Amino acid sequence: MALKTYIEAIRDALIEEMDRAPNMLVLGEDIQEGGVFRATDGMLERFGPQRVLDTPLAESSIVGVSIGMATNGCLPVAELQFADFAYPAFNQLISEAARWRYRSYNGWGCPMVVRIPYGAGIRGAMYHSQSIEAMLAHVPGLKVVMPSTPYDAKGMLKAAIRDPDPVIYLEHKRAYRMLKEELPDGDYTVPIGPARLRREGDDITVISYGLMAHECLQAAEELAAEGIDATVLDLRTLAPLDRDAIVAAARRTGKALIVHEDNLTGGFGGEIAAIIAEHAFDDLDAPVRRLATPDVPAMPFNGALEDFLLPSREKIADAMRDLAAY
Amino acid sequence: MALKTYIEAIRDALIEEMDRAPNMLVLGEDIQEGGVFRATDGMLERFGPQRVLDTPLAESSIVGVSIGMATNGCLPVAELQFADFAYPAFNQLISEAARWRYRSYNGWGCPMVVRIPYGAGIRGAMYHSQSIEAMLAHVPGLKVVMPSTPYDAKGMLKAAIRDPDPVIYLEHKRAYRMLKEELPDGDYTVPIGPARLRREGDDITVISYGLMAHECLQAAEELAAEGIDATVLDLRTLAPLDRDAIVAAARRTGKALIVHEDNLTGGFGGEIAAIIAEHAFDDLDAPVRRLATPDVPAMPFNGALEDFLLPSREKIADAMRDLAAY
Amino acid sequence: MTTTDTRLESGTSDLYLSMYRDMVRSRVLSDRMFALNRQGRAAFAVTGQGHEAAQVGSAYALTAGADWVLPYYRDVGVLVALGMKPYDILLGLFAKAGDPTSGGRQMPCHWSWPEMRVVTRSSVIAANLPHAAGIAYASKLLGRGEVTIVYFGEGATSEGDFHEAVNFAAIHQLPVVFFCENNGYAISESQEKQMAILHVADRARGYGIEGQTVDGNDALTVLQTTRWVIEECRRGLGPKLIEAKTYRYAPHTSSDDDRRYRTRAELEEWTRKDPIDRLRNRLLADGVLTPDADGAIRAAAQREIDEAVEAAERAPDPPDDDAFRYVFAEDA
Amino acid sequence: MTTTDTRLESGTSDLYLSMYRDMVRSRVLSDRMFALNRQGRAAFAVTGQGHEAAQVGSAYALTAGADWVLPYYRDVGVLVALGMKPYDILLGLFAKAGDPTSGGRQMPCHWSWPEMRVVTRSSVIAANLPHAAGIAYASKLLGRGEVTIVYFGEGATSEGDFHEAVNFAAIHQLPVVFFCENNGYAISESQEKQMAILHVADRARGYGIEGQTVDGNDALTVLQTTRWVIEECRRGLGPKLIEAKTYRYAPHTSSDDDRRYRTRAELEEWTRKDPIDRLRNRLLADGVLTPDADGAIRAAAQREIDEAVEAAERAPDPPDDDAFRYVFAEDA
Ligand SMILES: Cc1ncc(C[n+]2csc(CCOP(=O)(O)OP(=O)(O)O)c2C)c(N)n1
Ligand SMILES: Cc1ncc(C[n+]2csc(CCOP(=O)(O)OP(=O)(O)O)c2C)c(N)n1
Ligand SMILES: [Mg+2]
Ligand SMILES: [Mg+2]
Repeated sequence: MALKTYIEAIRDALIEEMDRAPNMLVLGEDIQEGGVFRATDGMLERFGPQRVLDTPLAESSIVGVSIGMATNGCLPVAELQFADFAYPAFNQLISEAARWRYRSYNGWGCPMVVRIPYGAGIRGAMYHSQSIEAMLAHVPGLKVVMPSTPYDAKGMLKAAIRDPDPVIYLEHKRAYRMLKEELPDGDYTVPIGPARLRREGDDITVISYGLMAHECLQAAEELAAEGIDATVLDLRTLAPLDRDAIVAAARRTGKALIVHEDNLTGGFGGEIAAIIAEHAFDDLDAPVRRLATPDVPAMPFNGALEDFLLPSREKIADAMRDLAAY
Repeated sequence: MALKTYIEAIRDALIEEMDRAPNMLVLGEDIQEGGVFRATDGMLERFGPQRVLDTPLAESSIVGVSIGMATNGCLPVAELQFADFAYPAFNQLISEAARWRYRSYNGWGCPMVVRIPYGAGIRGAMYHSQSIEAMLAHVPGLKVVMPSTPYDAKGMLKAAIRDPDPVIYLEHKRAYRMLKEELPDGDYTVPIGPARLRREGDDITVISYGLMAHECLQAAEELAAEGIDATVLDLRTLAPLDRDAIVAAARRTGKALIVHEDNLTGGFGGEIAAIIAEHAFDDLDAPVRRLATPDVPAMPFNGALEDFLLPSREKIADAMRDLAAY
Repeated sequence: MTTTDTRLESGTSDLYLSMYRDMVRSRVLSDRMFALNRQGRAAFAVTGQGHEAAQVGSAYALTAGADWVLPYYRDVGVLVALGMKPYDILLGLFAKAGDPTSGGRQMPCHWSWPEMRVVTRSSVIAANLPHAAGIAYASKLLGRGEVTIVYFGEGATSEGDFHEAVNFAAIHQLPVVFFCENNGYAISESQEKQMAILHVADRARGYGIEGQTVDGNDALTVLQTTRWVIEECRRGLGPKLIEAKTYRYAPHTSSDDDRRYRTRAELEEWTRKDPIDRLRNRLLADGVLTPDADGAIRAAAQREIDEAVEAAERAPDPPDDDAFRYVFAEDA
Repeated sequence: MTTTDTRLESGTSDLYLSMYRDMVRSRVLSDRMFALNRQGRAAFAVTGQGHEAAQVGSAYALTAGADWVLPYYRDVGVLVALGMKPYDILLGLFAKAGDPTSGGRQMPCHWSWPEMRVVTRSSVIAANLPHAAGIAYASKLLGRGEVTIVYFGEGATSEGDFHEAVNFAAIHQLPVVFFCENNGYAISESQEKQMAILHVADRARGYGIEGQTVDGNDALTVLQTTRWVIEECRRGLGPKLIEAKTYRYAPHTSSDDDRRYRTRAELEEWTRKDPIDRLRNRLLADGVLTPDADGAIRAAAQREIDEAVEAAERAPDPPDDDAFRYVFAEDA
């Protein structure tokens, strides 16, 4: 066991998998110097510039060439520097990677991972703060994972790299150095798909993913002290979605709160609420609630405004109290 | 009054607005010869090649130059040839157009319309059939409209052109020649925002938009003969969303079915269901149901498979019967 | 524009006859696909009449099965030259269960053929150019000698993906050939609406690579140029851009009416430069082909396509449940 | 690379002095913004030390208020030259309510300034190049004589949007100047990772327009070249690409550590080519500037920035509700 931050967990997974698979490579902007968040620190020295590849400043082709590499026997793990800069690559992700296998009737596969740092709370302003999971999790053919702990970060990245299909791996920038955990030495994977019950309680259910799952857990601990006992479900994977776990968790308490950092309308919380409203209907004791960033076009640079808009442990706790009292 | 098809309604709106506003122009691929669907037929002769502009085959710049034109006193109405080819323009739509006003603190506006033919049922196969509204309606700063009748098509396009902000105007390809209606002569607009109750009934509520709203209405008429009386709410605008109308319609019958052509998971139906599950909870008598295309990566070319996947009047009627019987 | 004076070397006559045969087969097949659409028997058709010299000539420069091929929807001739059976192409036209290229999911002529390293493509113009660059990067990384060729029209060069792909390939000196079939139109838009240059090949200069314009209606020149370029790629001399100037005789697709934007006189003029006539006349003049042998080639092509149409049209549709297969790998 | 031997014409000394003053002010302001970040008083800084000749020189070629300007995040000098007050730039640095460029929403140096036709931009590299083309199209359509200039780094030329924008402008012969500040690095990536050509200006050839490489550390050459190019644009001779070769002295942003990818020797070498020193020496040599006057200019700049920092830091934050304003037009 060793204490690892979230970003160390990611780096360890990359390095261990590169050691395992000589056809794997990492690519992206500024990857060779370690990446702007230092996820690939030290990898150039270890694996050389062909497998630790600095790409031109061109996101569409970063994903596009990765698809080609995957098609010709490589295992590319691309990094898009910020989620906010993923839109230029949307066509490659959606029209190409996601439909590669389906449209060729299994003739071709696209084993590829695209790592994308997302999320706010670091004073990154409008274009270094966004959440983009709702759009991508809507696309059949893409797998979308959003680990919320260093343990899951490492295990799910390894699972993603070994997956035969394209996986979007969303990592929260604020988690990188904030989250630390003792990790087992050596190889392990965490499967793509299953949600994780991070806390069990009978009063209310909170469902979240990514860094917000961490905030929800903190809020739940806070409320436990007040006698409100919450179930916290961490989805971890948005696509394919663990519908059974959602329905079971909602049924257990009859009261569900969904939390995400992405803005509310059309966010992935809608899908979760819809599943509950359809499949846990008979057990519901309260309206299905959502807590999310209000519908404004991305985070202001001003710190006070960012804090005002962003869901936080405090706001989650308030929403939980409110729902518990329903 | 004159009988007009859906596409004639669109063309009339374009021509009438071009007559009104000398700074308006239409642009896109093959626009001058009338467009692949003939929406701009005859406009080159009337307005000349500067205002009826053939662009290079490059969607990102079609939207990007439109933003620039809007910034410098023009009123661009861009056409993206198929919704399936809108992804290369997503960055311009989301990062740029949608955030233009907000990020400049009202310093700049972006009065622009992007017309996008969407939808399946024309044997268009995987890349000429897609629905893309869920992603765009999620983006604060974009208005998204999806008219379902020739009357609304004309009135909402005019409202969109006169709107000070970017409007995504999604028109269903199959509606173009299928839907016909007597339209008033001369100028009228249909406001962006309000949903339209297209039928009132006390047994169940069906909520939809775009061409599917038409299918829902047909299904509702069919069921009326069986004694099941449905409310049909046609959203018409997805952003900004008429939440009150949704809640009121769901409350009225206590049973809600949401129908869209886009694939299920993460589709806009989730948002509608979530609103109902939160704000009409006390009045619900049944689970909130959704009917949508299954989660496969776009429509197969094979006609039998397309029919199998696509929601239709028959499938809607079945789902309505099922819900009514709950 | 290069128009090589290609002398028929000894031992090449079989090769040229084979090319000629494939050009004829491609034309007959294309004409038939269009006709089937006009008869209401096929929902859609997109074909390459007029492009046969560019397509077959370049494909014959490839090492089939080793080199990677990313064709576009117009490349009937490329696929025929690579050995895809008309029957298989027609299964795609009719969206039948057995369609080996997409299981009836894609529009006709959106091929995938793993055995021949023909890579799946979408309908999104230019999106497959970065794939070609990525495939070539992998070839280089894994130390393999194969070359990648990607086909597209001149309109495709307006897309950002064209730029990003060629730039990436140039930076890494990748073994990839960007092969542009310049037919002067992107649907209705003539070339000057896509670029302010006369030759697509001039685009190459912005990337520091070589561009070469060839007479795309001259199969032997196309073959020779493509061979030379591929040879250079194989020797690690980096990517090249080939522009083959040609013309399409049919409308853009079965949904298009080209009379709205092209004069019949222009079409007429190009018809006089028909690439099949040109190669036939050359082979006749050189005594490689006789009128009788030519008649036999044409009759055989007609027969082959007739039989293929009949069989393909009778093939079964996919079962409904088939629609759910292969969203993801099934063994995963 | 053009290095014009610019003789000081009579009557130009005030202009050159003014340019010099703005370059100094820009440098002092940039240094201070970085320092404020290092002191923990500003969350982020991105600045243009080293680019002053390129920025101020080109901006002085514009008709301020008439020509359209699309700067990028490094263009402190452009904004200073256009007359934006350091105080206003600093309100943006501190994300204060009164920030006229974004109301505290954008990262520092993402300016919008409608009065001066400075157009809002995102952080998404190259995305504003098509905007420049569209603005210029509107100028032409509406029959106005203004020119548009858009600034970007050499890394930006790798993006598809660069290609699509320049191509569109070339096709329509639009009055737009694509001004590349080539500092040899895109964050950590040196130029050869972005392109296989030596000069960004060579990109122009693929579009059928002219490209011009200039010594970006020579303010007078930049001024003259930009003037000439703008004049050509105004006369309807179509778009141009200018590449100003320069160097940035600071890290990419306050979040970057440039010691990971650049040698101190390289930095040292470029420091000897400092654009401000260069213009100063020239003006001193020509007797337009005296050491005393220079001292006064520098002192005044320091004072101005000191005062601006103090005032801007004390300015109020926006109220919470402000976050909801202007998602859409409010009068609509
Ligand atoms: C991204 C995208 N935009 C638009 C289209 C519609 N479209 C299909 S083919 C075509 C023209 C292509 O022209 P070109 O590249 O010259 O090839 P050609 O068909 O002439 O051989 C267009 C605009 C598309 N398929 N993809
Ligand atoms: C689309 C996009 N991708 C990545 C980034 C991250 N990024 C910010 S600046 C930069 C380098 C830009 O280099 P260059 O264009 O040469 O300008 P310079 O900063 O050197 O002046 C990168 C990669 C971004 N802002 N936008
Ligand atoms: Mg063409
Ligand atoms: Mg640079």
